[in-house]
Amino acid sequence: MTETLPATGKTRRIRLADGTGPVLAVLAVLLVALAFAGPAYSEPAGYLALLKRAAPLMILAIGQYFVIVSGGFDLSVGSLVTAEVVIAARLIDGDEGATVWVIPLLLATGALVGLVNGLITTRLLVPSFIVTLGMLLVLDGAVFLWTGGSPRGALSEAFRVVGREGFEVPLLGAVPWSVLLLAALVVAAVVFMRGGTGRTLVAIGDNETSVLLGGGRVERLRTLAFVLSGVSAAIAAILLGGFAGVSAQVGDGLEFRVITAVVLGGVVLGGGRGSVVAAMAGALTLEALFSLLNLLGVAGGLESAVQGVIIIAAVAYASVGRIPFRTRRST
Amino acid sequence: MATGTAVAPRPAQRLSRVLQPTVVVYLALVLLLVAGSILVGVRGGVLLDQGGILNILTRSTALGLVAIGQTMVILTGKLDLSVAYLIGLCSLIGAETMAGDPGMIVPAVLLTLACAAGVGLVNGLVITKLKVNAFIATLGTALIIRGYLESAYSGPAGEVPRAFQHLGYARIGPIPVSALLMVALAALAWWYLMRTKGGYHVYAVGGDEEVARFSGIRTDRTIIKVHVLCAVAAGLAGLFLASRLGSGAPWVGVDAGYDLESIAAVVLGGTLLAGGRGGVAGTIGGVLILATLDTIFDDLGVTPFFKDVVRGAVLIVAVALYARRRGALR
Amino acid sequence: SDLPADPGAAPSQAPGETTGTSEFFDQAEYERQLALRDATPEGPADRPWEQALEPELVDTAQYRKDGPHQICFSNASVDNPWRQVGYKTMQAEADLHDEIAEFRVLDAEAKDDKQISDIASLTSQGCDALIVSPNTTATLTPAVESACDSGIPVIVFDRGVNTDCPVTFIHPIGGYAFGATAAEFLSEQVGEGGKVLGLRVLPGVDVLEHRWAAAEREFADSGVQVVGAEFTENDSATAKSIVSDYLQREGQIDGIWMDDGTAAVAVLEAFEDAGMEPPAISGEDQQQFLQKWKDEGLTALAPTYPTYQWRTPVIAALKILRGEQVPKEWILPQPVIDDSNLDRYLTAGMPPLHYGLCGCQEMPGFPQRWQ
Amino acid sequence: MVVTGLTDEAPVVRMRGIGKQFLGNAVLRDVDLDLHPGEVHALVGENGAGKSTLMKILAGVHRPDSGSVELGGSEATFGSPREAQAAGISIVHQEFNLLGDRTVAENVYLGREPVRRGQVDRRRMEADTAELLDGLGERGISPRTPVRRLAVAQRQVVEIVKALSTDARVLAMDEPTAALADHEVELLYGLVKRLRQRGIAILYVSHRLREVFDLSQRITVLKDGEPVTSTATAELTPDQLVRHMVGRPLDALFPDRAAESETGAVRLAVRGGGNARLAGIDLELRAGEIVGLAGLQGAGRSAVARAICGVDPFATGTLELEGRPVTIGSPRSAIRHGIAFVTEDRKGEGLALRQSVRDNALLVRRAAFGRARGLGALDLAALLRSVTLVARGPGQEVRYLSGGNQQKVVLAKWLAVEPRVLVVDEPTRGIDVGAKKAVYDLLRGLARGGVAILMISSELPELIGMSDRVLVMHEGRLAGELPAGPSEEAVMTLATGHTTVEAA
Ligand SMILES: Nc1ncnc2c1ncn2[C@@H]1O[C@H](COP(=O)(O)OP(=O)(O)OP(=O)(O)O)[C@@H](O)[C@H]1O
Ligand SMILES: Nc1ncnc2c1ncn2[C@@H]1O[C@H](COP(=O)(O)OP(=O)(O)OP(=O)(O)O)[C@@H](O)[C@H]1O
Ligand SMILES: [Mg+2]
Ligand SMILES: [Mg+2]
Repeated sequence: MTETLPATGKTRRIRLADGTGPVLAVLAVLLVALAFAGPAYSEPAGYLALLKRAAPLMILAIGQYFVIVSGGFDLSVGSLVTAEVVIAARLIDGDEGATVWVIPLLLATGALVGLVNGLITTRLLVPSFIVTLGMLLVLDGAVFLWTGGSPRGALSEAFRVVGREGFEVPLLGAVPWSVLLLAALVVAAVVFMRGGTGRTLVAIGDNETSVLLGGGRVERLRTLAFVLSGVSAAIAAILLGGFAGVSAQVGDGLEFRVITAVVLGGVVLGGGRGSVVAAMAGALTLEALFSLLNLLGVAGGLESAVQGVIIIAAVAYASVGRIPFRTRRST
Repeated sequence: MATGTAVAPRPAQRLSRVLQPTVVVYLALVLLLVAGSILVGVRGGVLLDQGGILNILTRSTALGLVAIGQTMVILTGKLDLSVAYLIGLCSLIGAETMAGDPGMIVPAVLLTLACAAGVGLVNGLVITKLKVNAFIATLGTALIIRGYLESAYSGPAGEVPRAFQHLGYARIGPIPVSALLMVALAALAWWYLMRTKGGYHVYAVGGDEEVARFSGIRTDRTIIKVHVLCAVAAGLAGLFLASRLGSGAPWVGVDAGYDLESIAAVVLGGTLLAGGRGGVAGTIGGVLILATLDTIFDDLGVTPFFKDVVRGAVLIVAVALYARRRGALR
Repeated sequence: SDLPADPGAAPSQAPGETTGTSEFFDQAEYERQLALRDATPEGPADRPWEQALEPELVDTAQYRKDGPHQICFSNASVDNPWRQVGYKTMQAEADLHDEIAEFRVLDAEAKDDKQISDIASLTSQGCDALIVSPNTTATLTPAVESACDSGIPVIVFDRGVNTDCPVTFIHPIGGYAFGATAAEFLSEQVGEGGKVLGLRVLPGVDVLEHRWAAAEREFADSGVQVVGAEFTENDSATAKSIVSDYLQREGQIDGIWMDDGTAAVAVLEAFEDAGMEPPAISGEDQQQFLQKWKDEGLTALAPTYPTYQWRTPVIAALKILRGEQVPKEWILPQPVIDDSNLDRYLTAGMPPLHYGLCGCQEMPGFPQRWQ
Repeated sequence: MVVTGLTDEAPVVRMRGIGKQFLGNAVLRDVDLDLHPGEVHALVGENGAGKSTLMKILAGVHRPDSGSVELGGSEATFGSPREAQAAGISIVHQEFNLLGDRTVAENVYLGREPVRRGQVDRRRMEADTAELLDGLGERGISPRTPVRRLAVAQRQVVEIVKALSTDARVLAMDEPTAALADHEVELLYGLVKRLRQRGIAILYVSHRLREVFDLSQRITVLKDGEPVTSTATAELTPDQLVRHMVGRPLDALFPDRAAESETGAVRLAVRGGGNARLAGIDLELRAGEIVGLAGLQGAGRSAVARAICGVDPFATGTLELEGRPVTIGSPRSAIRHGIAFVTEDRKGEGLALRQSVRDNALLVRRAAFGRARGLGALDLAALLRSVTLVARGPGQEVRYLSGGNQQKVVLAKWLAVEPRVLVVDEPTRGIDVGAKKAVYDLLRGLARGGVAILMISSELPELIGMSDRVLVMHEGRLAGELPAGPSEEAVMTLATGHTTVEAA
């Protein structure tokens, strides 16, 4: 009883499984169900297509994870995605050459919106729910004020490559670029969260004061989380715009979908708990669920009802089921 | 012995009383009305003529009703994202039950409110018993109601009798009767929150749920209660809208964005999103500010896109001001 | 009370619908619309927005008034590109007329309740004529009625109201004609047993419901297999995903029926991305669709719901104020774009979601004002 | 309820065979405990022994896994705090249980607001609260003040008043004096005596053995969740008690002071420091010495600590580190200058409760230095051993640790950055004797290693026992300095402002 266990890898594995377990189980069930429901899912191509479709939401989930785990909300990502696509179309206006500078500009815009969200949240002490709700309204209005009501211009082919096309890989077939990009971002996010900055971000979500008194730059880190979320929205916009072209509706409802995804992944609203892998698994789960419902021919109305039941059930299972789950594990 | 531990000085306390968010909200409203009158006047119009007042008050009614309920929920530190769909659902239940028959008004109102209370009860139970975060729980309920509305309705349905439409249209001078009823409900909610034990417990749960529970408050019950009250308020908003529209309309709440807008109004009214501080009086001020802004913009012929930008900015700036004041007082 | 007078037993004049959850199908109206497609419009051939099909003129001498006028407009919203293009065209139309001293607009932002108060406040503000584009048919009827009661001429366009009190109700032929035209074209292209996917926007909007109701009928009659009807909420990404799913599930789709062409390009891309030939497709007159059609020589058709109908209410208002006769129900022709007239509606350099049938090509400020 | 304070009376609470597990670990095993009317029953034991858990079972916060609770002879295992309260059990919890935004009166009557004609009777509530506060000798607290404005000690008083206001038959107090200074403890003594006379049974948890002997009639010692002994206080000596608690006799509690030769050059010096709460602060800390900072509640001790550590920095005056003037405007700059700060509120300011022991221990390193810049490699296991942490492993979430062990984690996270100046505010608040000794040894060890330490404590014996010099504060100013081992009277005289020169 009076011994402290040495720091071994064993306990770390248990910790990871703790948050990730339920969502991974649900995901596995869904993937198997997909294989039974649709012939396309008997080969890698089907799953690659699923990943391609899920990539924007998963990338948004990474960004949203940073914000949620540090104790905030980002409701502005949906309208930011729309704004980015509309901006890209107007600036590129079909000119292939413009792609080169528009993409960095979009990333910078995402970062800037995140920076504003972050600065208002941390400096002016406005709850992020309100800041990003306000930002949602501002972006919604501003971008159409700028374009005069509906999208203008067109995206270039080069811009659309990442969201739309793929490259050939033996055995797997055509691997979408977006899946490759997703993989790179996943690795980057995991590495980031294992590092000191990532752990400090989680600690901020748990107890901001303790990090502040511990010498952490709380405001800067929380702002960073919003910036990363903004950048993730920019990347998601590049993928979505690439996938389906210009539209004034691309981002509609994304903010709630991505928060649902992150929570489905076991990340606790309010911060301090949850892993980035689980958040992404939550996003993939949600997309797999939509695909399955579609394959089963479940119609519109039922689809949202099923979604509603599932998110409640998943979160209920995670919070009510947590204690028995852990007891079993430790005995 | 305890002379060293002086209580905070009196003047500061009095100042803080005066500068309470509620007072600030109404000051801002007055400023807005003055500025708006000037702007509209420059353009040759009158903001606060009979039509203007009527407009502001009519616009405030539905949002005000929802926001009263939302205030109680937010005071406990939760949120209700299901109100928008619930309003649509309630307008349909009301209008379909009435089906144009004046004799069915009372049963229809009761049935609607009972259904609304049922939804609130489900929200409350999911939050307290299944321990689902309120954001997710009410988002889930919203999706379920939406699913039902999508599959069961393809447009407005039901018909309210003319007698019931008077609720939406009757007025005394420039004051709509429905707005008076909304204010009466606000007064009732204010009394409940400020004067009764139940209201005290709402603030306690919002201040710190654990502390409230350790102090012997049935926190679950309080949370369920506010969700039921909020849903009933949304039900009233649905009935009011049904009386305005003459029928039930599935998307009437969603199109108006009453979920996020009611939260915005509550927060604009100085209630802390985290719960435990604020009140209905401020909320009504917040609702009036939003409606006044809308009316001023209409009179100025501003595009809806610009309105959104301003609404967003006003929301952020207002809450930033409250936060600043609170920081200064601490 | 501001409660409008009892509508009594006034028969509905709007095409088809009365309130209710019932099927959006009205046999008589359906047949009427199909017949109207072949009727010859009256009026100037080069100005279809001034033409009318089978007009039944009414006298408006009672509204006669000397200018300059204040014309008021209660708009449902400008929340989609169709309404944007239309609204711009309407403003341009208003600018054309010196008799219009002021064109006052209130935008209801898609809120029925707000539009009710908008109409009430416009009514009380000394407008000489009131134009209404209702957000929802059933729920705005009482408000329009009370506007009529105030004595000013009321003009309704696009979606209707369930009352005949407006001086004129302006609309193109309607959803049944739209849906049936597209479905006939597709049936012809895919043949009996061919697979068609229906892509719809939203449930519950009457005009859109009529389109699908007519199409369903046509497909059933000609033995076309409808593999599904999905709602896209006008989102290209959703539409593209849905089509990809269907391509996976069905292996092949011969025709795409759409009740809104916004996502047509994304839908075609789903076929491209799957390495398939583009199907026969019915879209709308959006620039990007027309452009792709022309560039790739698609098998396509675009029945339209012309945006030029936004010009007509202003014209009608002025006619009424001059005491000229107007059709009680002003049915505008509803042109169909096919390979033969594609070039006429395609103007290079317009935004992707510009509508070719804006009727604005000759207006001052074209094309900058619409870009 | 007229009962004489006799111990042979039937017990009002009877706990039998109580067992409780958390996450599969037995925290309580087969605990029996009787509470008699009019008796103070002390419950003592090391950190994590299960005292708070037992109390929470009595309060209806936790349900026991086995065993039974009887109240007044009938079975009463409570499902919620409300039921326990209704049955006449009242608790002063170890952690604060107050709402910052509500007034003192509202907090005191939380959940039991008096109602008159459907409305809460605010006037009565406030009058009754004022009366209760008076009874405790607290005249500085207005019933209408929001609790957020009160200092820590005042909050503790409100917490006690809240428990008293219920007219309970049984009052359980979990370290009620942890945040109180000695003179306030005296007031509490008086109060407890009066309650005894009213026939109330009191369960009293404290790590301050002097209180235990002063107040209790019976002592139960818990060790690792099991009762070791339950004896009349009169039959125990402090040494025996300590032996029961830690399982071995403790030699001298306080380590030897620093020898003259061990104190080095001035490490940190403040000259004329002042801010909103402080004025004219002049102090020096030398390498290798422990300087005590004494004073009454609210005298500004914590304010000095917070100013030095950049939390609420000095607005005037200069601060020198090793002879060089430095500007410290934030905790970050303080830490990067080698200044560490163990705050008094470990839950609110010290720990990220839902993170693991490991993440908390590394928190400052990561937050202030990023990739361990300029710091040596860290042996986490050794670090945790050095603070004698009892935990299931470095992966355990800190919120599941007992209060004392949490405090050790706080110390660990600061030791991880190898500070050269250590400011400790109430470092032993709420920790057991054994752990206290460990902390004392640790602090002294650090001082020997050349760290300059400023120690704040409200426990005068501890402060006197540990310090090489004692600075005394009065109303935001330094009232004087005393050499090693001053008498308590000398400290108190300065602290109450009787012989102040500056503060005239
Ligand atoms: N809610 C909980 N979940 C899991 N473990 C807990 C919980 N509460 C307490 N424990 C564990 O139970 C043991 C006893 O804790 P408790 O708080 O009762 O100790 P204590 O005797 O009050 O210690 P201290 O003197 O430090 O306050 C500790 O090991 C603690 O980690
Ligand atoms: N009269 C007061 N007004 C406002 N804040 C106060 C007052 N007294 C104390 N505080 C706050 O309470 C905290 C503790 O007060 P302070 O540092 O003066 O007391 P202390 O002597 O350290 O007492 P403690 O033993 O509680 O630490 C500080 O953060 C201070 O800001
Ligand atoms: Mg304890
Ligand atoms: Mg202190």
